[in-house]
Amino acid sequence: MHLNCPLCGPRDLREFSYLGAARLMARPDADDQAAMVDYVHYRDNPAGENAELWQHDYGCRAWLHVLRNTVTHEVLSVALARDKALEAEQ
Amino acid sequence: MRYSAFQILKQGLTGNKGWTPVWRNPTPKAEYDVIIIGGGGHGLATAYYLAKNHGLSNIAVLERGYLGGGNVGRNTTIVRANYHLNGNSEFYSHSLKLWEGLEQELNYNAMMSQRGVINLCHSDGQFDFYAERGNRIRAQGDDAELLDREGVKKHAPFLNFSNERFPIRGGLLQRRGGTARHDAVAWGFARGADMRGVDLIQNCEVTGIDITAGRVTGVQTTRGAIRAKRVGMAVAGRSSQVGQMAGLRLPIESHVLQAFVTEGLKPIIPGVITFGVGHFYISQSDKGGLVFGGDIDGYNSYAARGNMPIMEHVMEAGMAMMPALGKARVLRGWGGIVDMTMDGSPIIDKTPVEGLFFNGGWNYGGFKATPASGWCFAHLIATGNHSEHATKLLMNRFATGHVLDEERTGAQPNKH
Amino acid sequence: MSRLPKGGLIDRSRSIPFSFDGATLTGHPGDTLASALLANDVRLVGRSFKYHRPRGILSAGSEEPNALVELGEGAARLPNTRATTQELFAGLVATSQNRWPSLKRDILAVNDLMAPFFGAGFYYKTFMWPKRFWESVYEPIIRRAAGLGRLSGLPDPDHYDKGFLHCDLLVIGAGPAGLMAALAAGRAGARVILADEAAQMGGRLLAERLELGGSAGHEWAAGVAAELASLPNVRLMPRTAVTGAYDHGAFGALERVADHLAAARGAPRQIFWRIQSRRAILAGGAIERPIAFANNDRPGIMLAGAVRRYINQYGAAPGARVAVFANSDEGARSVVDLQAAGVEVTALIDARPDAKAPDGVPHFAGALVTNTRGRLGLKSVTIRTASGGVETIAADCLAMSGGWNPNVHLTCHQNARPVWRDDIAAFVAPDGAVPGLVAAGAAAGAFSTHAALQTGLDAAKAALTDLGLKSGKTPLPKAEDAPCDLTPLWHVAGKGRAWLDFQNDVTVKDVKQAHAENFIPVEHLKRYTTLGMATDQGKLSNIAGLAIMAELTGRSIPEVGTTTYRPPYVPVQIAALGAHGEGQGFAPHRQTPSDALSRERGASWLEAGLWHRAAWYPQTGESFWRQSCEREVGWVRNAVGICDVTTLGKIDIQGPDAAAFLDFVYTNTMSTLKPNRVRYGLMLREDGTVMDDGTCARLGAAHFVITTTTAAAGPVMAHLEFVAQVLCPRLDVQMVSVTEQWAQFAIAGPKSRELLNGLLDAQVDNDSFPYMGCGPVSLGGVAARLFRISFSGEHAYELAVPARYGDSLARLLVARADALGGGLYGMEALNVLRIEKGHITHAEIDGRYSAFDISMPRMVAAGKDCIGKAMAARPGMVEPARPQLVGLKPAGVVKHLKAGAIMVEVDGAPVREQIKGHVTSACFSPTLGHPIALAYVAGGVARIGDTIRAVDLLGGVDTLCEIVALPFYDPEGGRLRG
Amino acid sequence: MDKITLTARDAFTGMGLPHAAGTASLHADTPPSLVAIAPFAGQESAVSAELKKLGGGALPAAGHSAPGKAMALWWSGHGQWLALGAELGTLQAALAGKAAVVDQSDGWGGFSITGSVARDVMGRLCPLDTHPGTMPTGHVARSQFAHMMAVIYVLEDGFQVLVMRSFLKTAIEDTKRAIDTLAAEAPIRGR
Ligand SMILES: Cc1cc2nc3c(=O)[nH]c(=O)nc-3n(C[C@H](O)[C@H](O)[C@H](O)COP(=O)(O)OP(=O)(O)OC[C@H]3O[C@@H](n4cnc5c(N)ncnc54)[C@H](O)[C@@H]3O)c2cc1C
Ligand SMILES: NC(=O)c1ccc[n+]([C@@H]2O[C@H](COP(=O)([O-])OP(=O)(O)OC[C@H]3O[C@@H](n4cnc5c(N)ncnc54)[C@H](O)[C@@H]3O)[C@@H](O)[C@H]2O)c1
Ligand SMILES: Cc1cc2nc3c(=O)[nH]c(=O)nc-3n(C[C@H](O)[C@H](O)[C@H](O)COP(=O)(O)O)c2cc1C
Ligand SMILES: [Zn+2]
Repeated sequence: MHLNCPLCGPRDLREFSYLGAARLMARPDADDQAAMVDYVHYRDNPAGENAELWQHDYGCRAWLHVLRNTVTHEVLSVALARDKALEAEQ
Repeated sequence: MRYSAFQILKQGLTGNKGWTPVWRNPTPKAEYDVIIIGGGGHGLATAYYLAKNHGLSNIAVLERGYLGGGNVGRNTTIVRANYHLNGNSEFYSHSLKLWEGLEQELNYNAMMSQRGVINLCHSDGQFDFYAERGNRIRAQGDDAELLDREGVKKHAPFLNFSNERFPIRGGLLQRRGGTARHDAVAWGFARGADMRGVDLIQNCEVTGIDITAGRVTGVQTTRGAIRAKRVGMAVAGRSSQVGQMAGLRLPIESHVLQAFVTEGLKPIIPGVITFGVGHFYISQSDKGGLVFGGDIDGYNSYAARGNMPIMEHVMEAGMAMMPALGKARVLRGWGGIVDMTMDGSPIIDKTPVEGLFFNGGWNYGGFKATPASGWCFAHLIATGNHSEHATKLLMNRFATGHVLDEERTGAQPNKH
Repeated sequence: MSRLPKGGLIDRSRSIPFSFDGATLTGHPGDTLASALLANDVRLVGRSFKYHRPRGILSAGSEEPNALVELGEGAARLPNTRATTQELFAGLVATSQNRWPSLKRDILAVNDLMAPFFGAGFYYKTFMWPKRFWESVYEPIIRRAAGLGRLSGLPDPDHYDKGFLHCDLLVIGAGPAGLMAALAAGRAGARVILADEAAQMGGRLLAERLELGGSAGHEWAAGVAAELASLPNVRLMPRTAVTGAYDHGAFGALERVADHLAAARGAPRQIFWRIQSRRAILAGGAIERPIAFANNDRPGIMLAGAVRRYINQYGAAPGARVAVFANSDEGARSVVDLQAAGVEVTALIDARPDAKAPDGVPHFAGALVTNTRGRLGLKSVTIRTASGGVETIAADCLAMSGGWNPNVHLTCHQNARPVWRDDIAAFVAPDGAVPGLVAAGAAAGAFSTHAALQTGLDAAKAALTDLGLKSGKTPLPKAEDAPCDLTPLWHVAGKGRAWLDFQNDVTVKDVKQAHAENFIPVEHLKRYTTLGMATDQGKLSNIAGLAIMAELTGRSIPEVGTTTYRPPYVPVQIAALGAHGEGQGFAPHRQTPSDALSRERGASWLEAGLWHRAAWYPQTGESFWRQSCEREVGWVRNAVGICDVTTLGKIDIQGPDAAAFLDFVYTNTMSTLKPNRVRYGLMLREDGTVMDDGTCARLGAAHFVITTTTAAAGPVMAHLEFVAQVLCPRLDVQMVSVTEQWAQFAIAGPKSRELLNGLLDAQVDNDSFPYMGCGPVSLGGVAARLFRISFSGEHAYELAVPARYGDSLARLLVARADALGGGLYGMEALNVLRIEKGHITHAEIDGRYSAFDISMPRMVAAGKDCIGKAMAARPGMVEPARPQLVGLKPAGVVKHLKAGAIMVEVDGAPVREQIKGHVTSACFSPTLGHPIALAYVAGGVARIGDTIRAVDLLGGVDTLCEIVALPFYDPEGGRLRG
Repeated sequence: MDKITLTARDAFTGMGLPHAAGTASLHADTPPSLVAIAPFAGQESAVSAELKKLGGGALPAAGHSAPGKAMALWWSGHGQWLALGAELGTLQAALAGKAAVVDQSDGWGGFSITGSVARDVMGRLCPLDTHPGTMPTGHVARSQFAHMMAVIYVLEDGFQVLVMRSFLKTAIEDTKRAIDTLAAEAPIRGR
C-alpha cells in the first residue's frame, strides 16, 4: 500500500500510522457529553469511501487526511490534515 | 444420521454410498419466529441453542455466502478463558466449559484440543500484569499457572533462550486452553441446528431490516422479503453495515486481520504459544501446518486481505521467538474482517429497535466465544433478559463509562 | 541410465555427485534434482499425505505435489523441497519424507487398505468417545501420521535478506510473452524488472522444440536476455518468484540467490523483495492439468509438458517405453518430441474421436485410459478404445495432458475471480482485478507462441503509454501459431480411485461424497475434502474438482466457481519473509549515554521503550539483585546516587500559544507556571484515562520543555502533533523532540547539592534553585540545564548536558558520588525509591485508570477544557466503588507482598465477585524495613487504616495488610525541600 | 570548586568505522552542527530573509536542500528545517520570535554510504525509491532506515543518513551487514 504524502510524495505503508475516522478532527464542545461519547467511540465504518486520519510518522510527521475506499483500498486523495482543519473552520 | 465409528465402518463397507446431506437446503419461508442474520459460528450456535435450550423451532439463519465462510472459517482457532475483567471473565469461563463437552453435545468432532496456551512475557512489568491476570483467572475458577523462565524452557525448549532480543521472563500458562478445528465448529452447530428444524439459508444476503413503529417486522434479502417476530444480528465484520439498515451507529471499526499457514510438517509445537512483544501467536494444526498470526493491519478494511508490512512483522516475530521456524515455508496467507470495538470487548445486547438484538464486536478473539456467545444470545433473544454469563457486554457502556478495556489501550482499535 | 545420449541444456562436460536416500548418484550442471533422479532411473520419490501411496515426479515446476524431499542435514535440513525446482549442486543430500522405515517399505501404507473408512471428513464423525481420549490417544496418532517433512527444531543457520526495489514496469515470467514485453519496454527506456522463478529465462521455449525467427526457441530467449542484461534500465531477476500482488503496485518476490550453490559464502540464500511498480505484466504462462482416471497417481505417470521438458531441456528420459494420453494436440506434440529423442512410444491415446494420427506410433483416437498397474512404478496402462474394447499397453511412463490452465494466480490476489473461457476450456485472468496489472501470453489464454509474443508486446505498449513513454519498433519474430484444439476431459468414469489432489489424496469419490453430504459450495468442497489445500494449492487439481462438482450438480464450471487465490504464489520460507528477525535483529537497540560506563560497572540490564537501561550494579560480595538494589537505595537515602534518566522523553515546545496548548493537553494549568519553574503534569487520553505523566518546565515566556515517561515518548509526541496540527491548527506552537539531544542524570540524595556545587561553574542554593526550580547552568564551560525535581523523594536534581558530553559527565558524577559515599543506581533501586514515595509509573497508569483512581482528582483543573476531561466525568468513571490507589503494608506476620496479587476482604473469599482490587507494585523497603506495595482498592482512600488481604493464588501467598496513605516515606516532603 | 572538563564522546566509538566491502564504504559523517528551525505562524519568509542575511539560503521546499556560504539548509519535515554548520546562538538571536530554534547537534548521528552500490545498500534498508530520477543529488527525504526514523540526504556518490543518536549502534550494524551481504553476493551475480 502506498500513500501519496503531499510533502514527501508516494511512500510505503510502513512509513505511516493510522488513527481512525477523519471525524476525529471535529472535536465537539466539551460540555456536550453525548456528542463527546459519540465522537470518541462511535464510527460510521463505511464499506466504501472512508475519510480517515493517518500520520506520516516515519516521514515528515504531518497528519494526513486521506480519502480511501475500504473495500478496494483505492486512495482517492491525500491532504494535510492541518489544511483540512483550517478549511473546516471557515 | 448419527455419527460414530460404527457408522464409518458400515458406510465404508457399502461403498460410502449411504452418506446423507449434513443439512438441508430449505427455501426461505414467508415468516419465522426468529431470524438470525449471519451463518458464522455465533449465528449458528445461537440458532442451535435457541432450539435446544429454549425449544424454539421456527428459526432461520440467513447467510450471505456459504455457512462458516466468515471469520469462523479463517481464524487461528485459539480457545482460552484467560480474561481479566468482570464481564469478560465469567463469559469466557462459561464458554470454555461448553467447549469441553462440545463434541458429545453436537455428535461432531470439532477437535477441541486442550494442549495449553502459553503467553510469554519479557519484563517484570509484564510479568506482574500476568500475575494479576492469573490471579483473576484463578478467582474465576479457571486454571492458570505463572511459569518462570525455567518453567517456560521445560514447556517449549525450542524457543530462543540465547541471544534473544526480548529475553523470556516467564509465561502465563492455561492448560485447559488450546485449539479447535474451526470449520468443524461451524458445521457441527449447523448440523445440530438443522437437525432441530432450523432453516439454514445460504446465499441469502440481508439488504434491509423492516421496522414498523419501532419494532422489527422482518428483513429484506437477496432472496426476497422474510417476516420475523425477532431478529438477531451476528454478522461480525459486517456489523456496521447491517446495523445501519436499522439505523444503528456502532462503536465498531472493521479491520483486516491476517493469518498464515505453513506446509505440513511433523509435530513440533505443543499447544499455543504467544509472543507478547512481537504480537505473534502460533499453533500446529492436526494436519501439520503451523498456523500463526499477529496484529491487525491497522486500517479500516472490508477487503479480507492484508499488506506486506504486517505480514513481515509477523514473520520477523516468529524468527525472533523461534528461529527453528526459518525452514518452514508459508503456504498461504489470508485475511478476515474483524469487528473491532472501541474497548476491545464484545457486545451482546438489545437495540433501541424492539425485537432486534445485537451480537458483535468480537475483535480478533471471538472464536473462543462461539458456544457461549450462542448460548447467551439465544437466552437474550428467547427471554428478553441477559444471561447470567453476559450481563456486562452492553452497548451503552461507552456512554456510562463502564468500558471493558482488556488491552488498556483506549478507544483506538489498532492499538488493542 | 535414462540420460539421453545427446540434447538438453545441461553441461555434459561436468558431472556432479549428489545423494538420494543414501545412494550416491551423479548429474550435470543445469539439472534439477528431479531431472537428475530421472536420469538415474529413480522413479519412486515420495509418499502421499494420507494413504502413503508411492509417488513419482509429476511435473517439472513449482506446482509439484509429489516429489517433495528433505534437503540437507542437521540444522540446515529443509523439509518439503520440490525436487523439480531444486537445482543440482555438488554434494546435494536429499532424503525422502513422510515414510517409515523406508520409502519402499512404508508401514503407514496400510492406510491405503483402510481407504474406504478414511474418506472425506471421516475424522469429524468419530474419535469422540471416550471424551478424554482425544488429547491422549487419537490426536497424537493423527498428528504423528500427518505432516510431510520434519523441521530440525534448531535455529536456521543460513542467512537471508530483504530489500526494496522500484520500477516502472514489472514483468512476471520470462517466456516468449514476458521476454517480448520486457524487450519492448526496456528499449523504450522504462525502468524494467523481469523476474522468472526458473534459473534460466525462456519459459516453455526451453522445454519445447520451437523455432522463433528462424533460430531455436531457447537461443532466441538467450539472445533477448543478453540484450536486456546490457540495458542499464533493466534488471533481470532469474530464480525469482513473484509471490504476491498487494495494494497500489506493490509485489512480493522471492529471489533464491544461493539455493543452487553448495555454499553461500556469506551471501544470503534467499532475498525477499518488496517491489514497487507503476505497471506490471503477468506473463506467467500456463500450468498443465492432469486427467483423473483410476490409479493415475503411480510413479511414472507424468504431465506431458513435463515429459517434454525433461527430454528437451535436461536430456533425461522419464521412461524407456512411454505411452501418451491427451485430449489435444499436446499428445501428438509429445510423441514427436519423444521419438526425436529416440524414446520408444508405445501408444498415443487421444480422447478426441477425430484426432489425426501421427506417424510411427500405435494410435487410439477416442480412447481413454481406465486403469494402470505397477505398485512402485508404472508397468502398464489399461485403455478403453473408441469401440469399447479394452487393451493393455506396456509403459513405464505415461505422459498425460488434460489441457492448460492459465496461471491467473497473481491477478486474483485482490479478491477477484478468474473468468471462464469456453474456447480453451479454462479460466483466464479477469481484467483490471489488480490495478496496473495485466496478463499476457498463456497466462491470458493466448496459447500459441505467436500469440504469446503478440500479447506480450501489446501489453508492454499499453503500459508504456500509461507511463508516458514512447514505444519504439520491436518486430515480432516469426513463431508457430497453432490453434487450441481441445475437447475437455476431466475424469474417466469407472471403478477405482482416480486422484485429483495427489498430495492430499483427494479422489473423484471424495468429491462425490462431498456432493452427497451437501458440501456443495466450492469453498465447502475444498474445506471438507481438503482439495487444493496441499502445497501446490490446487494448481493441478482445482479445476478438475470443480468440473466434477459441476457435472454432479448439473451446473457449468463457472457457475460452480473457483476458490480464493491467496499469496504466496509459491510457498516461501519464514526465514526469508522474517529475515533479520532472529537473534538481536527484531527491533533496534537504544543506548543511553552512560552505556559504556554501565558496562564497565558490570550492570545487569533491562529494556524499556527499546532502551537498554541498567537495572542494578552488582558489587563484589553481592550474590542477589536485592542486595545491590538495597545498597543503591541506601546511597540515595543517605548520601547521593546517580542515575541515567536520558530515556525519558523530552519535548521542546515553543511559540506564542505554547502555554495555551499545554493547558489543553495537560489536565492541570501550565499557563500560570512561572519561568524557571517546573510543574508536575498529567495527560489524559480523550477517553478520560490517564495517558502519561511527567514534568513541564518553563524556560521562557513562550518556551517549555516537557518530559514523558520512557515508553510513552513516541505516542505522546504523536498525540501532541495531532492536537497541534489537527485539533488546534490555529495555535501558534512548534515542537521538537530533544530526547536524544540531552543526556540527563538524576543526582539524588542529601548530598546532591554538595556534589553539584563541586561541578558547576556557579554555585546553586535553595534560592537560586528551590524545589521545582529550573534554569541554565554551566559546567566546565558547557551549557547545561538543571532541574530541581525528585522522583526518589530526596533533595535531588536532574542535570542535562548535550549528549556528546553524557559519558564524560556520567563518569564525573559517579566519581564524585563515590567519594561522597554514594554512587550509580539502576532501575530496581529507582523503583523501590519511587514506591516508597508513592510515585506512579505505568504499572499504575496502565491505561485503565483515571485521575480520580490515582487519587489525583485535583490535578484536573476546573474552569478549562482539556483532552479527556469530558469522558472522565462519565458516571462509570467517578463512581465510589472504583479502585483507588493506596499504600499497603503487612499487618501482623510480615509476609511477602507480590505485584499482581488480588485484594480480598479479611473475611472474604478469593473469588471474582469479591475481588476488591489488586497490587500494582511491590517491593521490600530497605528504608522502612518491611515490604510495601501500591494497590488499587475499591473506594480505597476512604479506607485508610482498614485491614485487607493481598492474595496471590498463583504463588499461594495470602497476606494480611493495612491500607495506608501515600507516600510511605517523608509524607511532609521535608527532604525534598531541604 | 575544582576545575572540571567535559570531553565529547564520539557517537561512533567502538563501532568499527570506517567500513568497506566490495564497492561500498561507510563512514561517520555527522554534520558539525545541526539546528532545527521551526518557523512560527506566517514567519517563513521572514525566517528566510534572516537566514539569507546570515549567509544561508531561503528555506527550501519539501524534499529539498539549500546550500549556502555559512550554512546548508535541509527541509526536515512538516514545518521544520535543519541548519547545518550554523552557530546556534547566532540563529537563536536572529530568529527570536520568528521560529523555534532548537539545537539538535547531539540528537542525530550521521554517516555516509558511498560507492557504486550505495543505492543497492539503501535498497536493503530503506523503502525509498532512491533512483536519481526521483532523488537527485541534494535531495532530502525523511523516511525509514533499518526500522528507524531517518533523514536522508543524497550525495554525489552516495547517501548521508542521520538517525537518532541512541540508535546508531543498530544502524551501523545493519548498514555494515547490508554492505557485506552485497559484497558476498557480487560473485554469485557475476559482478
Ligand atoms: C485471521 C483471524 C484470526 C483469528 N483468530 C482467532 C483466535 O485465534 N481465537 C479467537 O477466539 N478468535 C479469533 N478470531 C476472531 C474470530 O474468528 C471471530 O471473532 C468470530 O469468528 C466472529 O464470530 P462469527 O463466527 O459469528 O463470525 P463470522 O464467521 O464472520 O460470521 C458472520 C457471518 O455473517 C455473514 N453476513 C454478513 N453480513 C451479512 C448479511 N448482510 N446478510 C447475511 N449474512 C451476512 C457473513 O457472511 C458471515 O458468514 C480471528 C479472526 C481472524 C480474521
Ligand atoms: N499448445 C498449448 O496448448 C499451449 C498452452 C500453454 C502454453 N503453450 C506454450 O507456452 C508458451 C507460452 O508463453 P508464455 O510466455 O506465456 O509462458 P511460458 O510458460 O513460456 O513462461 C512463463 C514463465 O513464467 C514463469 N513464472 C510463472 N509464474 C511466475 C511467478 N509468479 N513469478 C516468476 N515467474 C513466474 C515461469 O517460470 C515461466 O518461465 C508458448 O510457447 C506456447 O506455445 C502452449
Ligand atoms: C486453522 C487453519 C488451518 C488451515 N490450513 C490450511 C492448509 O493446510 N492448507 C491450505 O491451503 N489452507 C489452509 N488454511 C487456509 C484456508 O485455505 C483459507 O485460506 C482460509 O480459511 C480463508 O479462506 P479464503 O482464503 O477462502 O478467504 C487454513 C486455515 C485455518 C484457519
Ligand atoms: Zn510526508
